[in-house]
Amino acid sequence: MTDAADAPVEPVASADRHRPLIGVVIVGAFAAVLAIGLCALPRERAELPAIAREAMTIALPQWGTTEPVNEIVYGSRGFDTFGETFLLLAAVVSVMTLGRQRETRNEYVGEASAGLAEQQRDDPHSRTDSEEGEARQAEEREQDDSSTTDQESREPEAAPDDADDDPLGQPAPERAAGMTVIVRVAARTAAVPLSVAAIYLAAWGYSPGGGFPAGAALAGVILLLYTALGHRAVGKVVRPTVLEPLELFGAAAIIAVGVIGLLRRGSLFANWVRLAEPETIRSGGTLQLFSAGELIEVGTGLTIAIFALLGTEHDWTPDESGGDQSSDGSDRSDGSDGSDASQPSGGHRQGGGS
Amino acid sequence: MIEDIDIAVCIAEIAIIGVLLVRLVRGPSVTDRIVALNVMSTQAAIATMFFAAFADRPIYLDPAIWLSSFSYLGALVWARLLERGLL
Amino acid sequence: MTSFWVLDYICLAAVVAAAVVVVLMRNLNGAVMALSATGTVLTVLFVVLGAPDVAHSEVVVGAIALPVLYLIAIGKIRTDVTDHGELGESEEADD
Amino acid sequence: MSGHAAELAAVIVLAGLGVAVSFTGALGILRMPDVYTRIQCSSKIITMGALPLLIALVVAQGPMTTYGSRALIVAGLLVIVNPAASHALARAAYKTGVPMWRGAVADEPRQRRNTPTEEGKPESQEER
Amino acid sequence: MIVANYLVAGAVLCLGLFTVLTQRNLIKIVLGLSLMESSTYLLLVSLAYRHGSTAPVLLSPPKGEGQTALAHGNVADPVLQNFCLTAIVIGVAITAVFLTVVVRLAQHYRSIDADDIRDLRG
Repeated sequence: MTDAADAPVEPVASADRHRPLIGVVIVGAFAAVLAIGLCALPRERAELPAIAREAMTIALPQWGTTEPVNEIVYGSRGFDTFGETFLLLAAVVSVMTLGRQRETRNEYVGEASAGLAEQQRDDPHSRTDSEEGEARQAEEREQDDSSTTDQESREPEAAPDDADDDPLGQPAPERAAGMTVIVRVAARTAAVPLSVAAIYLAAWGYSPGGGFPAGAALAGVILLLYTALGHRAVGKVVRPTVLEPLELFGAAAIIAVGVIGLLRRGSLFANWVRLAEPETIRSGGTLQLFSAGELIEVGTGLTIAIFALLGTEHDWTPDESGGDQSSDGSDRSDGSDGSDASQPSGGHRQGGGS
Repeated sequence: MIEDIDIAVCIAEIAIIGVLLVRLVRGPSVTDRIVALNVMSTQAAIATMFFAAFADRPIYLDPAIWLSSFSYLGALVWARLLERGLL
Repeated sequence: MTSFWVLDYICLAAVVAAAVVVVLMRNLNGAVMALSATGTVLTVLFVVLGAPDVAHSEVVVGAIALPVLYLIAIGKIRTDVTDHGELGESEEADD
Repeated sequence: MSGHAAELAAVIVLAGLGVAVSFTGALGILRMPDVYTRIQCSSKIITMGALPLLIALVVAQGPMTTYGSRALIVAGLLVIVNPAASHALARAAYKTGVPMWRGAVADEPRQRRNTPTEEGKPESQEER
Repeated sequence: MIVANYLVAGAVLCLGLFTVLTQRNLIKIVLGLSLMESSTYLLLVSLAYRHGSTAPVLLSPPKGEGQTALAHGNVADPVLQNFCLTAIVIGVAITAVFLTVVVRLAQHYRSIDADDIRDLRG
């Protein structure tokens, strides 16, 4: 344990041996031009542009909000935000399209290990699993030179719910779905105020915040729960049949807000709600509706993107040994000790990958 | 006087972030770097709060909540990656 | 007002230092963490420059979304090339 | 006036303590020899560095203001989340075999694994 | 004074560009693009700053000013901050797409070296 060679191998970028000279020349020329341009920009003593002053002055009387940035984002320049939101939607769609598998799938992550128990129950003589279990056990026995008496009861059962009973001395790849009890309790405790703060960020539209940071923070809270509790805790929410309709609902809500403004007030994203008292939740008219739509859109979109990227099983064609795509490969066989997961870099390329 | 203390604490915290960057660069393992990053974000949160007190705008306080909590979430994600392969 | 500019410049120095670390570090995990550090310092700088909305978005993106995306990508790729020894990394392991 | 002066003195003392402890903790993170001791230094920064600074903010601005409530929220979040993150990081570092410092005198899980108990099987129930 | 912010934004942009031009690792290239995005945010927010200005938010103005006074007072430029928000959202979206493409490329070619990916080379 005191040997430095025991340290885990971290992924490292390959050394660059060529092109730094050309890079320096090109970047230097670009930097010179850029510096001249940047020095000609207006400094801090310049007058505020008329459009900015206009936005500051109309925010309170016309939109009833004390937050001119939100007024610009969701009101005056609402069409811009509309385009940005749908660019995010397009990005999410492309991530999902790139990350999808050939077979039909129901969840983003963890279906292989979640189905392990069911498979054991239905088909107790499933050969691949027992063989694999034996092989894994033998490998563990080889690596662990301590006595191996009561290890056979551990392997064939499904992954445990949490890591509390996992002995600390074991090397890295761990089978439990959740982390230890300290992490789980802290995550459960912290998730509540963080969700409340995320909702506050979007609902209190008259203070800084808005739909995008709130949605991203909600996605972060979901990720926190997944990290600490495992895929079974968030499996009810993080699945395509729930998230994708929600995302489309958010997009439809944004379009509806804009089109109703066009129909009733004559311009896209005009305010068609009666203004409420400033510094209340309902102040700001359609700004709050747009913000809520963006909250749903961004929260579900980022969650879908992260979990779709996470659930991307490797698509390279199987080696001659085969069978590395059948089991829970993406969950824990790609262990972090680096020895069993290292690919030959730039080696034999095989066709038909995607 | 209070304003001077506020901005001084703010500057000191950013200087501590600079010290921690060295550990982030040198840390031989992932864990060293992530510890340095956590402490950096905590210092950034406190700097933000003291700058809010300096500028007398309470609306600057809210980013501190996210700064102080989300970096630790990143630490949990990293620990999960180290413990069980790919998340 | 001078103290304000001192704060501004020290934040800028931290941003530049973290960006240089992102460029020079060959360890990918370390580079991603340096990018996250850039986002953290930029958050403080945005608050200092009077943009709390942008600071909200930047902290959420820089502390969670980007590192997690990069982390997942690095974990998926896993081309393990043992190449320590830049920026004084290897000498640290046993002192 | 004296109340104001006392408040100012308390703020100065608390802020000085917090900044000093934060700085020494950062130096500890820089100078400590291995991961586990560095994690311990980070915990010190939270408990003795960040919390006095937040208390100083509360004292300076008053507890019933926006500042006080946000400072309490941040303090609570730090106290909840930081030990969990430290625990998870230390555990992950140990499981991936990050080496300890050469001068470390105790490695309890390893010792317990290498010295079997009287049933002849390794003791396997310890945690953290 | 604020010109230092502009120059730092330019320097970070050049660092990102240098990474994109000289590195061969695909992840490092995406990291360079993220750095360039960050420099854009810094430039936009610095452009929005005015001397001694405060945030363009009328809620709880600093002492001595009312809400309407602040609306005509010394504030940062809210329109440029809006641009910056848009840039952040688009930045995270394209980073997600880039990383997915990189993962798929690495899985297909079994390498993340940009020089090994030569199927589209003329």
